[in-house]
Amino acid sequence: MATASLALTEATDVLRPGSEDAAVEAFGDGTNVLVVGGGTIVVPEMTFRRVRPARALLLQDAGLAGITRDGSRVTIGATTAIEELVGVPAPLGPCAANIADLEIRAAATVGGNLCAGGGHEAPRGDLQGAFLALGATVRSAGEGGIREEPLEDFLPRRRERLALDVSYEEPAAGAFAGLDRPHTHDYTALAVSAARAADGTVRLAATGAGSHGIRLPSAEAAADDPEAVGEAALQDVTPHDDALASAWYRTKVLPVLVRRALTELEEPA
Amino acid sequence: MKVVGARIPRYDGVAHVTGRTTYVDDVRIPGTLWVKALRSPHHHAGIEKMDTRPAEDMAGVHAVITHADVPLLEYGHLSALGIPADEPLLALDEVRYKGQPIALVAAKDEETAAEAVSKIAIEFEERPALTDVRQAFDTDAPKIHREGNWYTHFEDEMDHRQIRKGDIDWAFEHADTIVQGVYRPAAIEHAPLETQTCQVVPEPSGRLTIYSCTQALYFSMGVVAAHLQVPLNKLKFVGGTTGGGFGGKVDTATETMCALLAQKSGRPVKWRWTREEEFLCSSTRAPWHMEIADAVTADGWILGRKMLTLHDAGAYSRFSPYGLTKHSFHHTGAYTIPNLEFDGYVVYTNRVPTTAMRGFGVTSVSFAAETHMSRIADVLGVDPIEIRLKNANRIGDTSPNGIVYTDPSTVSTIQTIAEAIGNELKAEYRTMTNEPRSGEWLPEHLVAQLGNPEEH
Amino acid sequence: MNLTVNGVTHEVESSLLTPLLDVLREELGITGPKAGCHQGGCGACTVLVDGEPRRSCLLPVAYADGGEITTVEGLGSPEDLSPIQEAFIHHYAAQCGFCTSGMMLAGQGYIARGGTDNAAAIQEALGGHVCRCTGYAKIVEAVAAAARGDSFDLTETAVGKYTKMTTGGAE
Amino acid sequence: MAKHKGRGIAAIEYPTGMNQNGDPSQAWIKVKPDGRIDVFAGTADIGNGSKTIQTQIVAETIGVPYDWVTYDNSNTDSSPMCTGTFASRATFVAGNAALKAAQQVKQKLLEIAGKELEIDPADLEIVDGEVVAKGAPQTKMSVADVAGAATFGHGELITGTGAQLKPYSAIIDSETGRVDTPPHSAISYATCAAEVEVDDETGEVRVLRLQQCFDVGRAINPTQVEGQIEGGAMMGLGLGVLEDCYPYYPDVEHRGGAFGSYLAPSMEDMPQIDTILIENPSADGPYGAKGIGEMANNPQPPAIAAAVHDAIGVWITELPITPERVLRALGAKAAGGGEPRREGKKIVFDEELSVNAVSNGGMRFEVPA
Repeated sequence: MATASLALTEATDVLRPGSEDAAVEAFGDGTNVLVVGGGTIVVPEMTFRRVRPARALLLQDAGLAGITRDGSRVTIGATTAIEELVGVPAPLGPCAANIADLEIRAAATVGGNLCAGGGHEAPRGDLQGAFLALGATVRSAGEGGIREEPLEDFLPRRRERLALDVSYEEPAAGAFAGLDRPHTHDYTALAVSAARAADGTVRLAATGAGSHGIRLPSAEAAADDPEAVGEAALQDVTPHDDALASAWYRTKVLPVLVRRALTELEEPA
Repeated sequence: MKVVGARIPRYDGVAHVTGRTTYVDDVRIPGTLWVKALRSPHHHAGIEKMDTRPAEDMAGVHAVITHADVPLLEYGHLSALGIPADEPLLALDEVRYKGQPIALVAAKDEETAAEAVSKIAIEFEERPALTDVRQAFDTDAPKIHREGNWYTHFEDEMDHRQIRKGDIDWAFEHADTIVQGVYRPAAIEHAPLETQTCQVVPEPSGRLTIYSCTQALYFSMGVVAAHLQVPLNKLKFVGGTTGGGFGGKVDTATETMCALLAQKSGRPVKWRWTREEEFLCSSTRAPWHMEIADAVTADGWILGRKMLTLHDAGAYSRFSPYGLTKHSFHHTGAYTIPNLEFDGYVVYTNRVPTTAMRGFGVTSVSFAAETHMSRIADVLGVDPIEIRLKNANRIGDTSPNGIVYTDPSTVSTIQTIAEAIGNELKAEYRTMTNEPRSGEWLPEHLVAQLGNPEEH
Repeated sequence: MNLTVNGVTHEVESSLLTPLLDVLREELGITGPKAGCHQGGCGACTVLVDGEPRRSCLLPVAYADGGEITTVEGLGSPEDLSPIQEAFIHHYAAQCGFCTSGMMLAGQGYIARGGTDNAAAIQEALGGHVCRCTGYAKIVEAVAAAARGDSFDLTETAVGKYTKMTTGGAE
Repeated sequence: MAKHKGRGIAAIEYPTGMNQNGDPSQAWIKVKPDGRIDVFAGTADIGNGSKTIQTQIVAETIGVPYDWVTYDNSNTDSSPMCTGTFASRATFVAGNAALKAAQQVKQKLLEIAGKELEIDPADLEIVDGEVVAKGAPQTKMSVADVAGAATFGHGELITGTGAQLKPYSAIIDSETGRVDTPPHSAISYATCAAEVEVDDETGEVRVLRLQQCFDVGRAINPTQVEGQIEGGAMMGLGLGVLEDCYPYYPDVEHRGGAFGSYLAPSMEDMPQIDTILIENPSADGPYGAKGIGEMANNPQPPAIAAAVHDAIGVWITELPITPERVLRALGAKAAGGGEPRREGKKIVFDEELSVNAVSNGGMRFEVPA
């Protein structure tokens, strides 16, 4: 017996590149290509016919998984499972652990999370905040070929690019503060990541305070002033209403999470 | 006795843990068509034009139904009790909530059915929506039903349910304090793990076999028979095994429409709601608006209660008049309050119709009455457990509608919890029983309400 | 593509992007995994893929090609129940039964990873699975009992961990 | 950051069976030639366990082992009418129908056995599948043999039918709401104590413990009753602090269409749940049982609301008690507001929520001074 998804996907040209080069070539300029990392976001989109791709690119065999270290530089391949990050130091590890549950983290990929579009009912892309705090760069393919750029520059164009890997310098310290509600369900209403680089630079970023992860430069500038830093963060965001929380609530709580993240950064639990 | 009282495992336990239990979605019938619905995208709108031919003309589409295909378009959940129906099975010329079904397609697979739905040509004229029950009575409020924004068919064609007991004016005159508050519990989705699912097979005999996840086989069979205008022996409901219900599967949400599609197409049909349909289009527990003013004495007796309830029924009445009546019967909670003035309205809004859910009609008032009781204890500075024991219903006390309590346990359940949480009760509260009131527990104001437990 | 489901290898004709859940239920007729949401939100469709619990509604079948799948049908039969199935009966961990298959497979995966009877760890491991009937308490007790290796009396159910009766009870 | 703990209690009552009654349930039973018992009823099992409960009632009533009884509720051709599984009626109303059918079967078994043993049926009883002469236990005959004798000797089919109905008789006086007969089958009672922890910076409320006492009348299956009560407790927790179809009620936008955006309680929300059962039998329920399935989710929300007040000193009377509502209430309190208006002997809470504050005069709630 046929089901919706059977009928739909029969009409889709499915590509299964066996290497990074093949994936880059198959992606081309990204026109009409649906990228399937772990599938946890796009499979339901296809099931419910919100996405009707002409071509789909399955990345599982493209050799993009794995975490490598070169001195203090960490590089994480795009199809590395989010679950692989759970044990790494803050902010990345605790941020990863806060995403969905074990079964979804084991299937979902880092690249999929970085490229996630804004959810229509709740935020997506939890890792974006943690990687922004780490000052990460993303290597991606698409129009104009392969390039590496800061995550901040990549995020507005993430829907048009094929992420290959993400890299960052291991921080001297890191922290993560997220809302604890709802427990274990798919989405985080609001979270703040913080990291102090080896040179002492403090970076702060939020998830759930905009259509994608957002750096908090005003808060970073006030990082030494615990009284002011929380409120300063509000200058950097445009909170919104969704099914999980109102803009009002996000505005009230973002300063709290910023302070908590900074406190943890100074005095690791 | 050996079997009653024993911890016997579930009758269907082995089937459950081996995956052998057959839910409706697990029934396999070759040649089954899939069903998809055209639902209203608007909270409130008139239907100006509709043309289903583009869907009917699609390859793989076997049947399309609209209101015109339903022998009896309106049959209410409470029609069997003589309560007027107000909800068409499929929208006629107006949609009153987002998600309301307008037309259905049965096609060779789900994808084709979904595409056919998108090809139905339809034009709406959007109308202002009413969403706040508190504004429903205003002259400038959007009108949801021709007869108005609230249900008007209680006994003697009363437009609300009311309770009058004792002498409410006496209670408020003699009160030391009047405590007033507003309570608003939310709409809740039943969210059973099994979404609404139905399969219907047209049999060679002309009967229809209806595989249903209903919580109420015969109730749902009655609803389908009424819409189809057929005797019960034309239908066979197969079910009895439901993947969670909590009240939501008392609504006969899929069976009639699938029966009509099976009849029209001559093929087995299947409709499995998506989780999103279940969340956004299925009925919910009602949101309620309750205002309470209690006349109380300084030492914690509740002399009287005045209460207004606005039951947010959503777009259609379904079981709401029943739920409001049940609510009114229990609006004093586990306590005896001798003087009462209750007014309750079933109010329509442009949201999905609400229906029965676990604790129907009473969950709301349990929250209101108990939170109010905690507040009264707080403002009076009396112990929240003692005030409850003092006012607890006892054998021989009477309910809001005059029924004598014969076997209450309010006193014993409160005492049990007091002990469990380590709250040491004063002797007079520790020795209190469920037995009829006497002595200090029978003050003058409670004498008149007493009934005789032997009567019932 | 081929899938080995509960020890039996099947050629699969569904297209590569079809969710594993739909291949199991619709193509292979294996109905133990339930379509509770098709959104990854409930866990009723969880199966073991090469021993690891996965939401089958989220997994393109291409990603399971050549893999070993265990569904509830593969845990044990009515005549030969596995310990976790016995635990779910003895601890009354199934009511309507719709979430049960996913819960047991997540529990089985947890135990296979070396999980203990620690309640918090079980709540974390099974935390994404929704049950609307039981309130979860007896599910946690059942997984803990299976993790401990308890043996189970299937003629009666266990007294709840935090339950007491003040009067009456079994005579 | 400060976390505050609090405790609150609530006591409730709840009726068994449809309000105003008029909700029949029926069952019929046949006996196989070897004495095994087949029960047919139209009662859906929605997880509540009615298949088990009715099977227990039948086995107990006839006097045969539980595993002699099969139960079939699978279709409306073979099963008689049942109004349905709702209104906490399956154990009480449908259970009574099964009980009555079983009593008929027992009586017929005793009559056949009486003929076979040449003893007055009134002097016989059925124990563990054997018909035994009262006071002379050595005189006995297995139910299997009785059924065989009925089938092959007497040419009889042993059956029983049972129907439970309180007629739809509660006429409601439209002025006073008075009714002339009890509009329910029984009433049950419960008390719940909730312990919560509130984060006063994020507004998050965590329920730590629920201690609950339910009068169940009679626990026909104590484990299943606990299951109902524990499941109800989590649903009540959802009502109290998590679930809302309309997060911006009365606005209808931003509804959650998935388990990630509609907050059904998850396993990690589970508090410690202590259950204490009281058996205060109902006069006419099967073996004294009362229906408690629905009320299981009623006492937690008010107990949680009282516990939140105990923790942080604010009353939140809109459910669920979301972090936003907590912060708004704390903010109002910090700004010197949030206190009730006092006027003479009146103490008026929540005026901003009242119909008086929102309606254009179409509806008012007037309270005597």
